[in-house]
Amino acid sequence: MTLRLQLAASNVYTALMSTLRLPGRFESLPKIGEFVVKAARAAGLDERAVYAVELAVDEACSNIIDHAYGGEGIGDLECEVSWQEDKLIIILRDFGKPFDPEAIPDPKIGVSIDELKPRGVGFFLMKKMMDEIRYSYTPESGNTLTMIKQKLST
Amino acid sequence: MTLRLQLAASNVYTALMSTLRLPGRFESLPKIGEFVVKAARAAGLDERAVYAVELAVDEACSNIIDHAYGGEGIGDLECEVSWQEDKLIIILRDFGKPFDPEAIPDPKIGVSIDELKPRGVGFFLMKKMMDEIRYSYTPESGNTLTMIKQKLST
Amino acid sequence: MDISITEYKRCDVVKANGRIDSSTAPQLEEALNSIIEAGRYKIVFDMSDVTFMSSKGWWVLIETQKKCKRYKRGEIILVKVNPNIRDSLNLVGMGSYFQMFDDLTAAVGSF
Amino acid sequence: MDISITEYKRCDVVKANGRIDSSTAPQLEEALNSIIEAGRYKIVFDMSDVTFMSSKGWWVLIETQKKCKRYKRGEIILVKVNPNIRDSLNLVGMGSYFQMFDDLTAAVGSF
Ligand SMILES: Nc1ncnc2c1ncn2[C@@H]1O[C@H](COP(=O)(O)OP(=O)(O)O)[C@@H](O)[C@H]1O
Ligand SMILES: Nc1ncnc2c1ncn2[C@@H]1O[C@H](COP(=O)(O)OP(=O)(O)O)[C@@H](O)[C@H]1O
Repeated sequence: MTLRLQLAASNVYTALMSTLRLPGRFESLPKIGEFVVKAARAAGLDERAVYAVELAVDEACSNIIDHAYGGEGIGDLECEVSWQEDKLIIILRDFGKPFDPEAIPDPKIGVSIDELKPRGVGFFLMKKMMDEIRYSYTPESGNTLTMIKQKLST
Repeated sequence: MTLRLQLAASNVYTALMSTLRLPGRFESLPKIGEFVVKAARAAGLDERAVYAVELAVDEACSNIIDHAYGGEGIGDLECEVSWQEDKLIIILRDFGKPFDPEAIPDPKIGVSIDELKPRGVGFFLMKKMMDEIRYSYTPESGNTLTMIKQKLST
Repeated sequence: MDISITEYKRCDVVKANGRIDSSTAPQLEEALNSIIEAGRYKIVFDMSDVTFMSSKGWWVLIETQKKCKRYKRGEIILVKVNPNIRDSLNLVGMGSYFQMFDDLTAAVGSF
Repeated sequence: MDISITEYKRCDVVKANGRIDSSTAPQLEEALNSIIEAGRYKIVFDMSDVTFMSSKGWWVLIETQKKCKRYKRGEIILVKVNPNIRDSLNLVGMGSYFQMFDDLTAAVGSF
């Protein structure tokens, strides 16, 4: 298991930045969840916002494994958290295939259950849960998804 | 409400004898229950035996109201507890009509539910719950039911 | 003694607390009869908070059981019977007339 | 994640704990499918110990609901849904596909 922690977990509360790198497998998700929950609490987010961050990050990482890598065990997942006075910033990096976030349609809401197509709510949730989402790709640094949660967000 | 306590309830733990007199009404039963439970605990009975005493006394008092007095509010019920090193003695007194304990048949056990006649287990229970039961009647002192629970009874 | 009745799709849950003796048994009887009179014969009696029960209470349960089981239309099930109450019921052979469950959900789920 | 299934007369209660995410949702799917494959379509999902649920878990519940409701043969009911999970389900309009109960006994009793 690849696990690189730039700053030990116990230091997370005084750190300005902390990074966790894990194999792109679903079993890494609880570890990444724990890591961002700690960071979100350290940033002073309330428990509702902490859950929002945990959910958005989980959906994003699951998408990376499913869509960017196209399966488990293909490449690593890197999660970097950093915080500023008023916000928590989470950066997810992978080296899978790039995508166009603008091309992902929002899911239909309010349809009958039989009309629901499985999939297609993860990205919508990420946008709803976070205050800001940015995506960029370069061949050198791969896919970079930046998600920002304001401390005083509603 | 007639309530005569020869020794205050808080003294019950050092008392050798304590008496409670209440109107012969069903609403007196919880008070008598509380009184004998305290006495049984003070006597050092285990919780199983304490429950046995509470149940036997409740059945006996209920019978006095139902059968000796033939109804509620006719006469008083007196409950005297006293304890000796190895046993708790409970004496119930009433001035209703006397009865012959020998003439009360034991209930049938193991019959089908439809063959069960309502009533007729209270006296059986009293005998089962206590180690000894004595009954006497004199016109001066009325009906006296003495029930004894040994501390080391099984 | 407080008595509550919760009506579920297939059964009613009756819950009482404290002492069931000659003074409170009629209250229990009334509650159980109100269910039977409504044509409902599947009853769960949640006894988790019943600390004492004299034979007057038992007769109420026996009469209810008879009415419920008539025409095989139902049954009263007892839940979380205090061990002292259970022992005294068994002493006179009355424990055998009732199914006893330790779990309320399981009792409701049995109907 | 641990999953238990308790079979009652009219319904099955499924209980899971911890996180339901992409790694554990398949386990939940398997448990729910095993009930449906046994020809039982009335399911209570006790979520009192589920602390996290991603959309992968929700899809499992949606697919289960579709199968259970087909031919009006049943339904999956959710019990004690953590408020965070409930909020996120509602955010995408998925909360409306499920009855949610706060009490396990009431959910079992509703079948
Ligand atoms: N990290 C990613 N890399 C490549 N494609 C993605 C990524 N995230 C999302 N997508 C595309 O957007 C679609 C919608 O994603 P999402 O809303 O998360 O739902 P789901 O993953 O359940 O399909 C996906 O089916 C996929 O085509
Ligand atoms: N204290 C009493 N005074 C007069 N008769 C009594 C007394 N206790 C019991 N009996 C008689 O014995 C019968 C059986 O009593 P018991 O076993 O307690 O059942 P129940 O009171 O339910 O009938 C009563 O029906 C009554 O005829």
